[in-house]
Amino acid sequence: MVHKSLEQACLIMDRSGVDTRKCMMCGKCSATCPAFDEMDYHPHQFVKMVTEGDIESLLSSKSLWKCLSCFACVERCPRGVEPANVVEALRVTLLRRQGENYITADDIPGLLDDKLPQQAIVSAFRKYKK
Amino acid sequence: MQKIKLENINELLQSMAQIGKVYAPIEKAGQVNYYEWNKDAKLRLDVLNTVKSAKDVFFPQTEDLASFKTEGKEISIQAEKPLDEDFAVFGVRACDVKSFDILDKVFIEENTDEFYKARREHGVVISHACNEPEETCFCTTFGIDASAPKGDIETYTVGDTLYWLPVTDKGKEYSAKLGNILEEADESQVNKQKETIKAIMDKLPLKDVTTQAFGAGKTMEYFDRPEWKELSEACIGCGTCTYVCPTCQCYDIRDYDTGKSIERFRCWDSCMYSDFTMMAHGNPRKTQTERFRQRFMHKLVYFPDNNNGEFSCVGCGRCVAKCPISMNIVKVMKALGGK
Amino acid sequence: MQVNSEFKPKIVAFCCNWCSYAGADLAGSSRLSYPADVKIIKVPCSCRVNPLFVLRAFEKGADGVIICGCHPGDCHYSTGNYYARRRMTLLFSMLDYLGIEKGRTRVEWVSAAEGVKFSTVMNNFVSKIYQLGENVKLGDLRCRK
Amino acid sequence: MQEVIKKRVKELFDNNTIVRAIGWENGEFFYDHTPAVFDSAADMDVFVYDNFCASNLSKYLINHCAPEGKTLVLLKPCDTYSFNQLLTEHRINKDNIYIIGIGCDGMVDIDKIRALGIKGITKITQNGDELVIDTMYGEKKCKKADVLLEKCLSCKGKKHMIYDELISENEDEMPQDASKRFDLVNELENMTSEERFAFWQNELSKCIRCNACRNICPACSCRKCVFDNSASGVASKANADSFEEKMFHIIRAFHVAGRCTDCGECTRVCPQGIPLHLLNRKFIKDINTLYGEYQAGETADQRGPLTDYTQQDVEPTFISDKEVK
Amino acid sequence: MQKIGVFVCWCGSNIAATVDVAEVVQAVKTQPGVAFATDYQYMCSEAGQSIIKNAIKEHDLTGIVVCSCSPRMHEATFRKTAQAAGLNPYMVEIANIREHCSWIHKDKNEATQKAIILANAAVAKVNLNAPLVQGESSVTKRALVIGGGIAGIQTALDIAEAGYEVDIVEKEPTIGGKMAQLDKTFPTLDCSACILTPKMVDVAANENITLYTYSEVEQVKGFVGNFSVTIKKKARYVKEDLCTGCGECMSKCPSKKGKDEFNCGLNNRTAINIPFAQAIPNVAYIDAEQCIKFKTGKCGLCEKTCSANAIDYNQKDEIIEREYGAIVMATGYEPIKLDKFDEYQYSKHPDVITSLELERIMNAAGPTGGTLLKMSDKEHPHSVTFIQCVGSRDISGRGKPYCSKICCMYTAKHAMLIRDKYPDVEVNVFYIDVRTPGKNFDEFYRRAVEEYGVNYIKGQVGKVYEKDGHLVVQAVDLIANKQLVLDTDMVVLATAIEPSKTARDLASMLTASIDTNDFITEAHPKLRPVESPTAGIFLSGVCQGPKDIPETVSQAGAAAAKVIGLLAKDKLLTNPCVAHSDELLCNGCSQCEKVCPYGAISYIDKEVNDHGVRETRRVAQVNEALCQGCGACTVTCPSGAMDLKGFTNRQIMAEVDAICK
Repeated sequence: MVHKSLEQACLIMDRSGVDTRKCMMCGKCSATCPAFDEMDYHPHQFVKMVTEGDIESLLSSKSLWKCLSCFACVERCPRGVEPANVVEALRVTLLRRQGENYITADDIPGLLDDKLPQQAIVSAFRKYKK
Repeated sequence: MQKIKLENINELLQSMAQIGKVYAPIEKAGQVNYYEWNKDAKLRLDVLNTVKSAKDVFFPQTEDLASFKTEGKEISIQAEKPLDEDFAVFGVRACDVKSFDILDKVFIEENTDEFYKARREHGVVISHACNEPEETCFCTTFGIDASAPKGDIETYTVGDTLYWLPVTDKGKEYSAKLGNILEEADESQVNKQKETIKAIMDKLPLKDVTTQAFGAGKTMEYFDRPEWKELSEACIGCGTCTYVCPTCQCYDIRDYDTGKSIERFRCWDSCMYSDFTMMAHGNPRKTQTERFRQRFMHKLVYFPDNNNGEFSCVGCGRCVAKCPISMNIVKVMKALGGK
Repeated sequence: MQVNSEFKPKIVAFCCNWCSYAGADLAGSSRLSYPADVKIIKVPCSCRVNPLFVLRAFEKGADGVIICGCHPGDCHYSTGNYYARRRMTLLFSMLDYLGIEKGRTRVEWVSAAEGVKFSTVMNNFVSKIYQLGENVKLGDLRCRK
Repeated sequence: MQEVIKKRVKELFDNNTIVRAIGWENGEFFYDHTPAVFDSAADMDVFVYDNFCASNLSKYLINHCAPEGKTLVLLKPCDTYSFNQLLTEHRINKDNIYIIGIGCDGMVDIDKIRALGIKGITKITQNGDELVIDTMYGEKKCKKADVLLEKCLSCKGKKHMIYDELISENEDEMPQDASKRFDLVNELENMTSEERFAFWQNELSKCIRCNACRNICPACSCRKCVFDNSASGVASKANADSFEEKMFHIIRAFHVAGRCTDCGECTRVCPQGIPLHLLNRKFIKDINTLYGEYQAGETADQRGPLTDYTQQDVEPTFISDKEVK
Repeated sequence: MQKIGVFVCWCGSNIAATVDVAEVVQAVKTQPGVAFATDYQYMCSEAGQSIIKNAIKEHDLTGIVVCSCSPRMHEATFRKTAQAAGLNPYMVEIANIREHCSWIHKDKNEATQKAIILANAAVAKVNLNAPLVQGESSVTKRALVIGGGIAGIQTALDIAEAGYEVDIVEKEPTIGGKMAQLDKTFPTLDCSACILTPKMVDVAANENITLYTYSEVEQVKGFVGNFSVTIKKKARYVKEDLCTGCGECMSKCPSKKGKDEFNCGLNNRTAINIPFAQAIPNVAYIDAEQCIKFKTGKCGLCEKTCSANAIDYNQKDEIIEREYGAIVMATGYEPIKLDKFDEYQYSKHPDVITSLELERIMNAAGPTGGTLLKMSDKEHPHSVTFIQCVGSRDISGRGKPYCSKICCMYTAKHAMLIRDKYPDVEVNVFYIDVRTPGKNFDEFYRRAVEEYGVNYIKGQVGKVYEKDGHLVVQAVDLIANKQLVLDTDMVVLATAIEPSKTARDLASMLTASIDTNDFITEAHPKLRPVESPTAGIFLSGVCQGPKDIPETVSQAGAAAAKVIGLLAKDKLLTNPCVAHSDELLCNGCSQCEKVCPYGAISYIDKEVNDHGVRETRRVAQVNEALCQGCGACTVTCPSGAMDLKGFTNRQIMAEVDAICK
């Protein structure tokens, strides 16, 4: 397997405090995950992708924001890998990048719907715009 | 009598160093001992007691005696030669000056130690009066006058001036070689200083310590005294008292294998050590109490026995200050000699 | 660093009987050369090497001391090299603390099968000692006379 | 405090709990107390406990724990670590010893007071954290914290690790900032190798091999030291060459590594003022960082770091290959 | 002063081409102590050896140095040569001037100078050598096997077959161990009882074997060849010699609430009990905690029923002391506790079971009579889900970091057996990896998939929960990258195994070392896998590491062979290069004891005479039969009291000095 960016992988491992190389691909995280069906990449894939340095795909994935942070995967992982912490590190990585945010101003009109309070949209925009 | 401003003392020492090596109280890593003076050395004439006494100059802690060169199975012996050059020891306090007399009795009077004798002959003793005796001082007990030290040359510090008085022929000869770095002076300042010092000495806490109870012929009186046990109970058997003592004179002879030769040297030893005078059956003094008793009996009874009543202590107070457990000859004398 | 061309270092190598001494034998039978400055002393196990021996070597004029044992986990006596590892780590750290050049001491794990490693280790160590030059900080001057 | 202790020890003599007691007795001056063995309640009259009782009494028990009656010992908090270490090494028998843990708020270094320029001292009394010093030239004052013994500057705290009963007012006082303990070691480590060599050469060359450091040390409890044993092949009595004091002090530090409780007695008693504790403390620091925090004597029966290992210990090359400063 | 002879070998041209042997001879002749030196083409040849022998006699040599090849080649040869000439074999030192000199250097002068230094170092060492004599110790011709499972049984049978007496200590009332609880064995599917019971009967019948069941080892003293073991035989309250195993008592016993351990607690048993029909010894025991007689003083029905008069309520624990020459650890394993795996509902739902429980359910003598039934309602299940690696390969702290090794195969076996007997039952196996290294193992697993239609799904189960009265398994199929939610009737957990709880205490009694997982450490992981580093202690079965039955049996045989090899000796010769403590220098501080890997150091209070001072001191003593001579203790000893014969401090320092000259 060609490593796309070892440097990036190390950054995420550092930031999350998780050594993804400990993963033995048992899939227990994905088996446990309540948001599995919502995700394009699944928890065990996150971990594998971090190891391989495929961080960019993860950063642009929907899954990143679908994780509920319920920590079931952290609780049950037999290898102490803590996928939810990886997710959190990825989120932080994204947040720290200016101009590469998940929401851009242009996205907002499309996201608007009647049920969503406008305040939430505004605050989300503020938060993710920086 | 001559004098020199203390601020010019380095010039004096420079001239002295041209005559021969000069040993003086010099500070190194926070402690003052006698080292050979050079222009970078930190002279500490103000410090009363050096850690090791001035005996280190005449009877150094280690001294090479002979060398056995080995060439295969062949051995050739090369004896060290006694010192053959003049030197001076500067800043010696009255007590340490007195200690040289005591060491002379051991190393010169009966059997002569050529190494020691050569050093004594080549060494000029330049003494220095004590302006500020400390509470640990008890030289008066042994009839020593800290205000007027003996020596080949006596020196005094008064204010910013060092006064210089050659006494012996050796001292006068030495002074003559110095040229005119010293200027002439009268003795009035020095005499005044002597009186001040005497007044301080009268106030010292240990001034009343007396040797009356001790001396020659008292072995049986003190040998079996029960106090030895109590006094020695806390003794840890280190050699601090011995090694800082100006009058202790025991040494050991040892060999060192360099691979190419055997170097025979002597070094100070301490009767407080468990391996002192070790024999096939062990140390003849098996307990620390016996070793402790040996040291003080030697200073207070055995030495006077063999040396016309002279004690082997000069009251410098080094052991009083340095003993790790604060046991010392003063406490011993008071405990045994009646209070 | 000035390299003295006359300088012939004295290097003592303590090798455990079971792995490293055999590794040195293998280096020999494979004709893998290393400088003759290295002299090997056989000990049963790296844990037999007393810090005193290391200091003694320096005292008597050695310029480098290297200790070789079985790889951790492979000790013939199961745990000897673990103790040696701690002892030597602390000793080396202390020597460094006293201002002694670090490169003069070393521990390497060489198995009986690692003839090549033995020779490489010794070549590297000796060249390091050549760089450092004569040991003046830890020797007894009488032995240098 | 002194009187409370005296009264209690006398009681213990009177009710035959103990047959002897080890404490301190008055010296010639107000600061030169000597460790003493008291054999009866009456002996205790000369007992003293104040700012000048720095001696660690635990080592005396090696010769005083024979089974004929219990020996009482007065131990300051730091002394109890040494006691435990001696217990661990079977050098003393707790069954024959009765420990009174006594409180301590630091011991005073008379030389430090003198270094402040205060001369002719006749008496020192403590008033809160201040010392009132009577001298031949009038009353002087100083902060006690400024004149503490070196060993008290890195106090491990006022808690006793072992005791039968306590006479202490500050048992709960926490240790001082432990990070400062290694300041001097760090400072040395941050020097260049040449500077370090010069520092130690300068310090160790003062050594007169009086063995005070060794003989006072509770960890140096060998019946016969290798350096005294002519059969060992390494015996030496004097520093005949600059190498010998290094050999002696390195090996001594190594022999007590993992066993030294950092009681600081070595530095306190050195007549040449060599900071010997910096050698021991270097080992302690290395042990703490490389093998996990370890305090010798915290409890008896600990397994020392040098008689232990883990499979993942750092390699000695970690030291040899460290960047040279 | 020694009179040393130095013999420089040319080794043909191997040495002589690079080293000027004549110069070496000349150089060493000048060394103090060297009385004779010569060179010869092949010192190891018979002619060379006679040169050595003659020189020893002619020059009254007290020690010799042979400058030749590595001591690993010919040290033994030259020691024998010296011995033949009347010299103590340990007065021989080898200077390795071939492997460490001539073969690696090209410059003749350089190599010659190095050879001289190596020879000088050897001379310096021999100067300090002392004659050493190999110690002897006797061997008690009896072995002890701790544990009566298949490992212990096989080891004991093999030792007994060789004609040596052997005792088995088993903590349960019967031997048989875990294998007795199994239904079938992989990969042959033969009935476990059918192959085990004949062996158990053999044990009972073998005259050389003494069985101590319901017994535990209390204390072990001594060393290889001479162990003294205290065994506690717990009171059974049934006289073993009288009980016929008829089982009448069990049918009358009114206390029926004890959990049947043999059936993993799936059903109850009586207070007086024989664990299973083929138990050896086939003797009942009374569980005093369940027995009404013990609890209330009333009842006594069993005593009345027993026609053999075997019941004895007053029986006491019995302490037995015996001597052994060798001890075999065969303490086996237990499945781990599953209290930390709540997500699988093991402790909450009766239909979530362990694989060992399934073995009992499938077994004809088990709680369901061999019919696959749900334990909750005793109904037939239609779907069974197996979960692999429950607690194995787990570094989270909930389980064990290692692979339990046997689970993949027994799960394949279970899946196959269920599909075979009940083709209507759907079987799903959730696995991480399927590990089948072993003869016919992978074929076996593939048959489960290909012939028996077992569904193997790569992926773990996240959780098991109950919904509407049935079990639901939420899992992932990693190949399909899908989360699965399946209804199932039974869940079987392939539970990790761990060493028996008794192993740790026993290991410390035996001074056998133990790893972080409580497996007993072998003396060498590759070359001495059935020996403990402590001489005379051997390892059999899972106590050393997870293994299946064939592996266990082969290791049991290997351990037996090692024991037989030991017991066959009349005397044990001990390595004379052992540690020795100078009692006058010893502080009794116990540091050396802590680093000794062999438990060879002990302490005694001894009266010593230290140059006239007589006192009792605590001093270290080295058991020379146990000491292997590593020297760890010598460096730990600050006073230098502990030294190593043959490699003394002085000898090593003499070598150092000679090299640094």
